[in-house]
Amino acid sequence: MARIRDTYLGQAWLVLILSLVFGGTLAGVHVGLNDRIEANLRAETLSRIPELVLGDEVGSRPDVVLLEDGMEVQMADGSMLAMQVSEQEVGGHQVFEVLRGDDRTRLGWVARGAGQGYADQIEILIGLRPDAQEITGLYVLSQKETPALGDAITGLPFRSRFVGVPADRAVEITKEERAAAADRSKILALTAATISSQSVCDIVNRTVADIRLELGK
Amino acid sequence: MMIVVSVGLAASTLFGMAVVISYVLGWANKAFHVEIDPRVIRINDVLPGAHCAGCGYVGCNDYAEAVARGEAAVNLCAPGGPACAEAMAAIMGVEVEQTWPYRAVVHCTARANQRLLRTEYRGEPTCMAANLVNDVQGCVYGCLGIGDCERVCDYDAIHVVEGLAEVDYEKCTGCGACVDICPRSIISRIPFKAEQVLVIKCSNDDFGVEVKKVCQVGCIGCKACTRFSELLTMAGNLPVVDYDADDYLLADFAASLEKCPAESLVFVGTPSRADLEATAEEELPERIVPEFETTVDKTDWWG
Amino acid sequence: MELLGNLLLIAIGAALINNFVLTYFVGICPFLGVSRRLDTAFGMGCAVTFVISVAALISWTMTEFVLRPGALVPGWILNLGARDTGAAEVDLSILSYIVYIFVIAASVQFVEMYVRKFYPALYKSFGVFLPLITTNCAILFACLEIMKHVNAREWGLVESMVLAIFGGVGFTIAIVLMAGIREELELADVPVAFRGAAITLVVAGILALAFMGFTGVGANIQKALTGETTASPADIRVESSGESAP
Amino acid sequence: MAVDEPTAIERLISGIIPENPVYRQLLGMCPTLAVTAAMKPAMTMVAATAFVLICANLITSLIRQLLKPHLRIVVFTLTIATFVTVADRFLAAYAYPMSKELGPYVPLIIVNCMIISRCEVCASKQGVGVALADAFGVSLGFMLALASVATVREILGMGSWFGLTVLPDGFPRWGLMVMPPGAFLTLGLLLALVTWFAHRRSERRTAQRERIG
Repeated sequence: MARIRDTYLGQAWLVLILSLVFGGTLAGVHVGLNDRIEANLRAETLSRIPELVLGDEVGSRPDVVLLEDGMEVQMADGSMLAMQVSEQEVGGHQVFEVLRGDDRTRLGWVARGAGQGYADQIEILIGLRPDAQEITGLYVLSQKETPALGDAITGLPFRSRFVGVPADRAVEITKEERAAAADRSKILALTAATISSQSVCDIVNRTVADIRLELGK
Repeated sequence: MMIVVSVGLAASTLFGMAVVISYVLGWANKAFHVEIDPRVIRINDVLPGAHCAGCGYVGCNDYAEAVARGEAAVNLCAPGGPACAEAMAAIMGVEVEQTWPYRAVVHCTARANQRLLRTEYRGEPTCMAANLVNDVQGCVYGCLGIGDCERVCDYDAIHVVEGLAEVDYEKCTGCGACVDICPRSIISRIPFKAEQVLVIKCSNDDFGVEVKKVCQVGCIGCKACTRFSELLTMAGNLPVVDYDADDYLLADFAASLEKCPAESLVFVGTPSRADLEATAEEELPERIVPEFETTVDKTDWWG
Repeated sequence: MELLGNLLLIAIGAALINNFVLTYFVGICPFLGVSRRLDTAFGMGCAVTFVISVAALISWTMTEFVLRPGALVPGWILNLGARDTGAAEVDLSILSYIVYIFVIAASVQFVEMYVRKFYPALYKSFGVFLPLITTNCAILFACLEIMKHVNAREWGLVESMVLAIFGGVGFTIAIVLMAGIREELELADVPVAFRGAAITLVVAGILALAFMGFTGVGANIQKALTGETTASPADIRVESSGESAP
Repeated sequence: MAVDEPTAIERLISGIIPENPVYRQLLGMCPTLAVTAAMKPAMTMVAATAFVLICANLITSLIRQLLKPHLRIVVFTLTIATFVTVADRFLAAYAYPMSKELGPYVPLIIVNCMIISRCEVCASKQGVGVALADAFGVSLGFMLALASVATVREILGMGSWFGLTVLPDGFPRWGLMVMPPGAFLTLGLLLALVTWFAHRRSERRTAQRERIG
């Protein structure tokens, strides 16, 4: 017994036992909590879909009940609408096809897009009409823009400027109020955050350009 | 079933990694083993660990290694004092020779009013900065009195009194912090063989009339003191005391003292009994402690 | 050209734009503690850069082959051991934090023993920094960044090493700059309350302000490199008018 | 064993103000700067750190006899890393938005110098009771420090506190406070304030002692 004690491993027996015990406990925690974390990840994107696709019929931040393969959304007029969501990979973007629960008619599309913002990557979700001709909503998943200036892109005022914008023409940034009002494709830039607004428009253009052709069919 | 597999797999992966790493570290511990003299560790424990470099080494660890190698004397640690020297001697099994504590001495004796050609200095209130300005005061050797040494001293043993740095010998441990910080390096560390030690309190190396132009009490380099005691020798225009001479304790400097026209040849150290009685009746000035007013004053903003 | 451009972006990103110390706040303890003198600061910077590269190398290999969901080794062991379970993709990423810190602590100890044995002079000058590095957040942060990108299957070994080395370089730049400033501070008349860490933090704040100037650089380099200007409206319109009929 | 080991109560009290981990011992600076952009992430970080610190102190003081000097640090890091992973997974499962916002700073608790120093200074030398008291004290101290920095930064930066708007809309939001330079400046100034108070108190105390003495 003494001989083992002074070998290299013998001295470090405490480390070995601890690593065994901790490895086991961690795996236990992992098994216990993993699916809950998976659900959280999925929920974050799915819970945004109704708002993006149905726009003001549902109102901002509706309460969504996530079911096994789809979800139930409380409409603005109080009725509950069941929806199915199928996930696809189109043009290099993760795209969700949103179908009505009962007659499986297509309510719209939601696509995930990402690109270089002013400071770091920006990740967004874009809602499109069933025929993918018009943008019905926009939501910023993650961004690290300058706080108090760039991070206004997550605010509702800026996002609602994209609703109803035609998808066949590129979106541009303007500084004047009048130009934005006149042409739907011109988005009024955020004051003192033009680069962030421009980055969001670039991402929207690139994502829409990638997926519009397939979705249109 | 799935749980058992993943728990087993995770535990075994970590266990495998721990085995590999502890094997490698164990082997490295053996292969790269640098024998450190056990005495160094014990000496390090004895040393105060102030890293003051009073012993002339970069830190306590270097001094401990030097002592273990036998290169350094056991008594160089000033903050540690005699207790630490004995302990180290015990570790090294070496006899401690008679040692004297080192103390700091300021080689300038002129108060602010005794220094001539002074101009009002309103720059950075540190000696280091004031030293860069050339005509702050006539004497380019003497004390500037702005108190860099006072701020650096950890033992509160040196204070600027009326513009001149004064050492409080009860508290001074001779750690040498003030010696390094003084931009004019007029503070030196001298072995105090007795309670009181003769010191030349001036560092003005000019001769005669130039000294008189800039200072009322500076040493004019007249060599009078060296004629009355062979322990005093001239180096340039300033006398130097030979402390290491074995008959230093018996030497009588009374004659040199009384012949010295300036006030720079003086005894320094803890006041002897005679001095205490001489000033016993004088009542002490009431000690006023600065009540803390505002942060502005704390920054000792000048003028 | 694409790989090189990407590497350049990561390098400049780690060293200047998202400087480890001034933007991500990692490695503050040594940054405040060791930046008193220039040479010790530079020594600390080099030590951190060296250890960060060693740790990144080992942690990339561990992530790529063991910890990544669906990595080779656990799948291989599983098929070997329990063929019938046909278990779903095995995911050991839970172990990543403990593996990284284990690797860092072990590599720092190994490097310290190695340097003490073969380069005593070098050990005397910056050996004291090595134990300090084990609890340095910058190293673990680099490993976490690498894990995030490797799990998302974006980075290989080269990108990870570039991030690690230039992260270390960024750390060295920050700590040497700070050491230079703090040596000037010795001469300045710092109010009592601010002496020590407080003035260092305030100065670091101003330094971070300066480094914030780099934020836009990343986006512009990306544009310059990939030659893609903003998706110009012209090419979109051409494409859509070409086939307007469904 | 040093004769005058501080008792549990002394450890608890000293952890909060006198030996506050952030303001007095200058430990745990990385999280203090990184997560205090708003109160909610700051308090979540404090909860996670407290959980890890208490468990780590508990385990370390339980196994302190078996510790070998040269393996001490490796054992500490292993225990801390395990509890941090557990905390991180719990956060991801039960408070997902918070975990997303804290991002890489939850695993960085492992190299938080505060925890390792508490393990080394207190837990590896004293009994479980004292170790737990010390952990509570230091966690409270850490909470105070983070709360102070987060309050200043959130109110000035976002005009809100814990998410509830505090300042009227007219008040301009000082974006810099939420960004890294704001963190450095706020902590630097608060640290100076604390040092000034401590300096004043000790100054007044020595002045009193002088007058009495």
